[in-house]
Amino acid sequence: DKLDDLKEQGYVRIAIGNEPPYTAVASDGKVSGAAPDVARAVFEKLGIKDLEASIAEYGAMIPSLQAGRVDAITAGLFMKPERCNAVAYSEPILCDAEALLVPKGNPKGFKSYSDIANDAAAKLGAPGGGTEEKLALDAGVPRDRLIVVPDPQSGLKMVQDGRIDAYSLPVLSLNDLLAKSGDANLEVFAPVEGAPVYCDGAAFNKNDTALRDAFDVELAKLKESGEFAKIVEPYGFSAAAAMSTTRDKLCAAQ
Amino acid sequence: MDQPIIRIQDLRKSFGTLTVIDGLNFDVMKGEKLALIGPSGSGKTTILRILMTLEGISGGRIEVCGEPLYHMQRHDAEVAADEAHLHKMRRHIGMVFQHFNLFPHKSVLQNITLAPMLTKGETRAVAEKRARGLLDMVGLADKADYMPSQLSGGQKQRVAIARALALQPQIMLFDEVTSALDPELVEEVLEVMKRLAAETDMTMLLVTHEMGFAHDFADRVLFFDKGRIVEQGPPAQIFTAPQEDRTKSFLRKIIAAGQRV
Amino acid sequence: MDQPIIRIQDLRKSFGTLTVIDGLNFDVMKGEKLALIGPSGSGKTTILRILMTLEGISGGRIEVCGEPLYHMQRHDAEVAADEAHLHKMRRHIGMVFQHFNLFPHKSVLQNITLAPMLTKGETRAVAEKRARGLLDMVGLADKADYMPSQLSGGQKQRVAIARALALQPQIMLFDEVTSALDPELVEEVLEVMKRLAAETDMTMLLVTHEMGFAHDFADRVLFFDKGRIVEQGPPAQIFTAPQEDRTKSFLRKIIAAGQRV
Amino acid sequence: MGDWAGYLTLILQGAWVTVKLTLMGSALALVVAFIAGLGRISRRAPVRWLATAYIEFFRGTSIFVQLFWIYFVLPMTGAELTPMQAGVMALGLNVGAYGAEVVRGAILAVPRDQLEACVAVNLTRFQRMRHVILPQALPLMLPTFCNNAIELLKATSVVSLISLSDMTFQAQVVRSQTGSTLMPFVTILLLYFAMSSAVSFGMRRLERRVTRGLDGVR
Amino acid sequence: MEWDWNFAWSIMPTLLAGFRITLVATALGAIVAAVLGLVFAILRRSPNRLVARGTGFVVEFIRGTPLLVQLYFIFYVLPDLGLRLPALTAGVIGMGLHYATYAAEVYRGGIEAVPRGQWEAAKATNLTTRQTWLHVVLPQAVPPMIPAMANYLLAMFKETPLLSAITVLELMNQAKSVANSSYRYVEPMTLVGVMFLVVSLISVVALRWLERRYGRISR
Ligand SMILES: Nc1ncnc2c1ncn2[C@@H]1O[C@H](COP(=O)(O)OP(=O)(O)OP(=O)(O)O)[C@@H](O)[C@H]1O
Ligand SMILES: Nc1ncnc2c1ncn2[C@@H]1O[C@H](COP(=O)(O)OP(=O)(O)OP(=O)(O)O)[C@@H](O)[C@H]1O
Ligand SMILES: [Mg+2]
Ligand SMILES: [Mg+2]
Repeated sequence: DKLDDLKEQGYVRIAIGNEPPYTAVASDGKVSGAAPDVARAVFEKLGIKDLEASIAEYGAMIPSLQAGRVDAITAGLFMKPERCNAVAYSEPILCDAEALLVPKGNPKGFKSYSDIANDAAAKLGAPGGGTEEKLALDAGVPRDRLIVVPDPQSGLKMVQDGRIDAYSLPVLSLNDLLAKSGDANLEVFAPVEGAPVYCDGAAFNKNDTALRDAFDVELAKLKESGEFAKIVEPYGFSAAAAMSTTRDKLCAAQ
Repeated sequence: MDQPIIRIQDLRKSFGTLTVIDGLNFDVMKGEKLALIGPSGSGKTTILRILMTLEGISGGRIEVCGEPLYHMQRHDAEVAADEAHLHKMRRHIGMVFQHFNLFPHKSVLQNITLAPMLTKGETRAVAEKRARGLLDMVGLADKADYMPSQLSGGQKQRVAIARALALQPQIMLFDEVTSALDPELVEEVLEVMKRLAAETDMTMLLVTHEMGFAHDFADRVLFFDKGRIVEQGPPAQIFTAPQEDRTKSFLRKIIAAGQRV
Repeated sequence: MDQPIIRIQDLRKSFGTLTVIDGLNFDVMKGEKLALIGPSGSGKTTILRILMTLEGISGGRIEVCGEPLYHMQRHDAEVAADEAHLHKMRRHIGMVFQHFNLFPHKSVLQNITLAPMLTKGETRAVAEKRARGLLDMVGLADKADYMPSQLSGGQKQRVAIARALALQPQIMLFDEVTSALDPELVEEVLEVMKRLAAETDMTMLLVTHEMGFAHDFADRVLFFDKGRIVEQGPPAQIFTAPQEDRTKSFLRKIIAAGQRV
Repeated sequence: MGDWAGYLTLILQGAWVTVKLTLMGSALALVVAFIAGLGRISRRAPVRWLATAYIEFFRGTSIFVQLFWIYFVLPMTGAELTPMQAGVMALGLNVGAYGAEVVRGAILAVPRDQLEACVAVNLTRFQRMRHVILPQALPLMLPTFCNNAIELLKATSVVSLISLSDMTFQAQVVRSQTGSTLMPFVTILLLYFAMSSAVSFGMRRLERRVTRGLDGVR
Repeated sequence: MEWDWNFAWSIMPTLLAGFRITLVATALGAIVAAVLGLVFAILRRSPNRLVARGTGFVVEFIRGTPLLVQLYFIFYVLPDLGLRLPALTAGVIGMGLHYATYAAEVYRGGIEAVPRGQWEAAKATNLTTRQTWLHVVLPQAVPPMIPAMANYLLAMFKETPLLSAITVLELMNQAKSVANSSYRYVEPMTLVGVMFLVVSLISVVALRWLERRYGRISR
C-alpha cells in the first residue's frame, strides 16, 4: 500500500504554502516552519526519513494532491466541510483564529467582517478561495469590495498603500507579517469577532485513508509525549487548542 | 522520317477561367532548333513551363522521347502521371530561366554539381570534372569557387546554362535568357548559345524577343499569338516575308523599338 | 552667350570608399537636350540623383538657375544647404524614374495633382485642369481615375512623366525611363518624350541605353566611363565618328546586341 | 529582515531553473516547430489538418490553461510528468506552435524560382527541401526564432503556477520571507534582461554565420 | 475528477463577469500600446542620438523582461515612489507599455516596407517631410501593419490572466476563485480554455480576412 511505497521510496512529497510562520524558508533555501516540522516528525516515526517540500499556491494544492503530484499537504489549509469532502484530513495540527491587518489605531473600528460589510466604502483583502474570503462573503461583504490578494506580502503592501482598508489572515500569519515589515503604522486586530477558530490537518488524497490513519496514530503519540508542543509553540501556535478539538467536529462545523 | 522527340497534341491550358493555350499541335524533331516568338502574354513561357513539368496541363497530350509526359500506363489503362513518372521523364529535359534561378547559397561549381550528384549518383570527382569542362565552355573556368552574388548577370546566365547542361538532357528549353541582362552583357550569353547550337545535336526550344538572334539560331520559327501558332517556317521566311498581318505588325513594332542606331 | 542653367564644377561623389564621380565639370544651357550614355556603373544615374538632391555630394559645387544647389549664403559665408534651401531649389527640377515610382494608393489623377496642390497651394480645380491637359498630352485622358496597378508599364511611365511636368520645372531628368518596359511598350513612351522635346524649351537630361533614341532626341551627347566624361559632342559625331577607343568599343557592343533583325 | 546574500543565492537557484526551462523548452519548440511547420505545407491533407489543429490550438489558448492541463489533467490519463517536464512541455509546445508558422513562412518566402530550378534539374521533393529550400529558409527564420526564444524565456515566469521554483517564484518566496518588495523584483528584472540580452547576442552571431555567403541575394 | 455539467453551468455567470473585465483590459491596453508604440517608433528614428539610443534601450529592456514582473513592479513598487494606481489602471498601463514595444517594431517594419522609390518620388515632386509622411508614406505603411497589430492584440488578450497577480478580477482570477472555494478545477479551467479558444478562433478568421484585405498593396 501507499505507506510501504513511501517507505521504499524513502521520502514523502508535501505541499506547503509561502506563508510564515506556517512555512519558513531560510536564506539557504532550507524549508522549516510549523507545518513542515510537524510533518517531518510524524513521517520520521512512520519510518520515512526525508521530506521533499514544495511551495505551492494555495489554489494549486488540492489539485496537486488529486493529481498525485504530492502525497500530503501540510500548509495551514484549514478544515472546513467542503474541504473535508475533497481530501482526507488527519487530526488537527495547527489552530489559529482570524485577524485583520489595519492601520494603527484601527481608524474605522473594524471588529468583525460585518463591520466591513456595513461600511459601504471599505475594502477588504483576503486570499482567493480562502476561509477569510468565505467568511467575509457570508457576512455580506459584496464581491466588488472583497479584493483577492495573491500572497500575504502583497496584502501588507496594499494596506500600506491604502489600496485596501483591512487585510484578513490568521492571527499568527499577520503577526509574523507585521513583525517582518517593521511598520509602526499598522496593527493587527485579533481575533475577528464572530469568526471561529480553525485548525488545519495534514491533507491526504481521498484514496490514501490508510496512510492518513497511520499518520493519525503517530500524531496522537507525538501530542501525548509533549514533543508536539515543543515543535509548534516556538512558532506561536497553541498545542492545547489543537488537542482540544477533533477532525470530526471541525468537518461538521458550519 | 524520324519519330519526333516532342509531340504536342491538342494541348490545352487554363489558369482558372483564363484559357491560355487552346488546342495546340506541333512536333519537334530530334536535333531541331526552334524559336518561339510572339507578343507578351501569347503563351510562349507557358509552353516551356509545361514541357518542364512546372505547370500541369488542362487537356491534350504530350509525348517526349516516345513516352507520354503527363500520362502513364497502369494496369493496362492510361492514368495521370505521378511524381515518380514525372521525375523519370524530366531526365530528358533541361531549362534555363530568364532570371537564372541559381542557388544563391551554393558556389558556382556546387550549383552545377548538385543535381548530377543527387539525381544520378555521380561521385563528386566525376561531377566536378564535367562541371569544370562546362565552365570552360561557357568561359567561366576561373569563377568556379565564386558565389552567384559575386557574378554579373551575364556570368550568372552562363552558369545557369552550364548547370542545365550538366545533366546532359536531350532537350533544352531557353526562356528569354537575355532579357534580364544589361545590354552590354547580352552578347556573351548569346555567343555561348550560338556555339552550343552549332556544336551539339541537342533539341532546343528558345523563347526570345531578340529577333536577330532567333534568326541566326533557329531552324524553324513559330510565331504565337493568344496561345496559338499564327505562322511558322524557316527564319528567312518569317522575318523577311511574313504572310499573316498579325506577324507583320508585331515585327514592325519590335523593329521600331529595337533597331535604333 | 547665356548663363548656363546647370553648372557642375569639380563634382566628387563617393559611396564609402568607392569613388563614383571624381572631378566632373560640365555646363548645361537653358533649353538644351542632353543625353548621358555609357557603360553600366559609370555614374550616369548618380549624376541625375545628385541633381535631384536624392544623394548628397562629396565635393565640388553645383549651380542651378544661377544659385548654388548644395550651398547657401548665411551671414556672408557659404555654408552647406539646409532642407529649406534644397526644398526651394527642387522647384526647378523634375525627375522621371526607371521604375516609375507612382504612388500606388492614389489614382492617376491624384498622382499628378498631389504635389501641385501641396507644394504650390494650387486649388484642386486648377491642379486637375492642368493634370487633365497633361494626361491628354501623354495620351491617357481616359485613364484619369484608374489606379496605377491597373496600368501597363508604358502607361505608368507616361503618368510619371505627366506627374513630373505638373510642377512645371525648368529642368527635367529622365533615368532610363524605358528600360523596365516590355519591348512593345517602349515606343509609346519614347513618342511622348520626343514630342515633349520638340514642343517645350525645357532643359532635359536623359540617361538611356536606347542609342537610336538618344540620337534623335539630344542636342549633345556625353559619353561617360568611370565617373568621367570620355567624349562629348553632337549625336551625329558621337554615333558615327567617335574619337575615343572606349566610346567605339562601347557602341560596337551595344549595336551588336540591339540591332538584330 | 535578512541575509541578502543568502536570499540572492535563492534567487540565483531560481535563475538556474529558468535557464534550464528556457534551454530545454527552446529545444523542444525548435523540433516541434519544424515538424508542424513542414506538416503545415505537406501534400497530404490529414497531415496538414493535424498540424493546423495543433498550431491553432496552442496559439489559441492561453499558456496558463495549457500548463494547467498538462500538469493537472494529463496525469489523470496516466501520464505522470515531473513539474520540470510539464513546464518544458507546455513552453515547448506553446512556442513551437508559433515557431511552426515561422518555419512555414520562411519556406514559402524562398522565391518560387528556386523551387522551379530544382524541378528543372530534377531533384526529388526531399532533395529540394534538404539542399535548396531549407538552407535558404533558415536565415529567414533566425531573427524570429530569436524573438520566440525571448518570449519563451519570459513565459517561464508562469510556471510558478505549477510550483516550479523558477526565478519569479523564488523572488516571491524571498519577498514573503524578508518583507522587501523592491529588492527581489529589481534583481530579477535585471537578471531577465541579462538573459534575454544573452539570447539575442547569441542569435545575432549565429545569424551572421548562417548568412555568410548569402550577401546580396535578397 | 469528473466533468459536472450542472456545476459548469452554475459558474458561467461568474466567469462571464471576469470575461468582461478581460475584454475591457485588452481593449484599453491595445489603445495604450498603439499610441505609445508610435511614440517609441518615432523617438527611435529621432536624429538626436541620445533620444534614439535611450528609447532603444528602454524598449529592449521592457521587451526582454516578463510582463508579470513588470506588473508586480508597477503595482507594488511604484507606490513607494508616490504613484498609486488602481489595479485595472496599473494592468492596462503595464500591458500597454509592454505591447507598445512590439507595436513599435510593427510601425518600424511597416515604414521600412515602403519602397525607397516612394520617398524619392516624394522628394522629386518636392513634398516636404511632413507631407511625405502624411500623404505618401503612412497611407502605404499602415494597411500592411494591420494584420501584425491584430496578432499582438490577440497575444495581449491571452496574457490578461497575468493581471490576476495584481488583483484584477479578470477571467482567470474568477476561475481560480471559483476553483479554490469549490475544489473543482477541471470545469472552471476548461471553460476558461474554451473561452480563450473561441475568441482566438474567431480572431484567426478575422485575421485571415484582415490579411487578405490589407496584407498586400498592389504596386
Ligand atoms: N500562374 C499563372 N496564373 C494565371 N495566369 C497566368 C499564369 N502564368 C501565366 N499566366 C497568363 O497566361 C498568359 C500567357 O503567359 P506567358 O507567360 O506564357 O506569356 P509569354 O508569351 O511568355 O509572355 P512574355 O513575352 O510577356 O513572357 C498571360 O496572359 C499570363 O498572364
Ligand atoms: N547607394 C549606393 N551605395 C554604394 N554604391 C553605389 C550606390 N549607388 C550607386 N553606387 C555605385 O556607384 C556606381 C555608379 O552607379 P550608377 O547607378 O550611377 O551607374 P549607371 O551609370 O547609372 O549604371 P547603369 O547603366 O547600370 O544604371 C556603381 O559602381 C554603383 O555600384
Ligand atoms: Mg514569357
Ligand atoms: Mg543607372
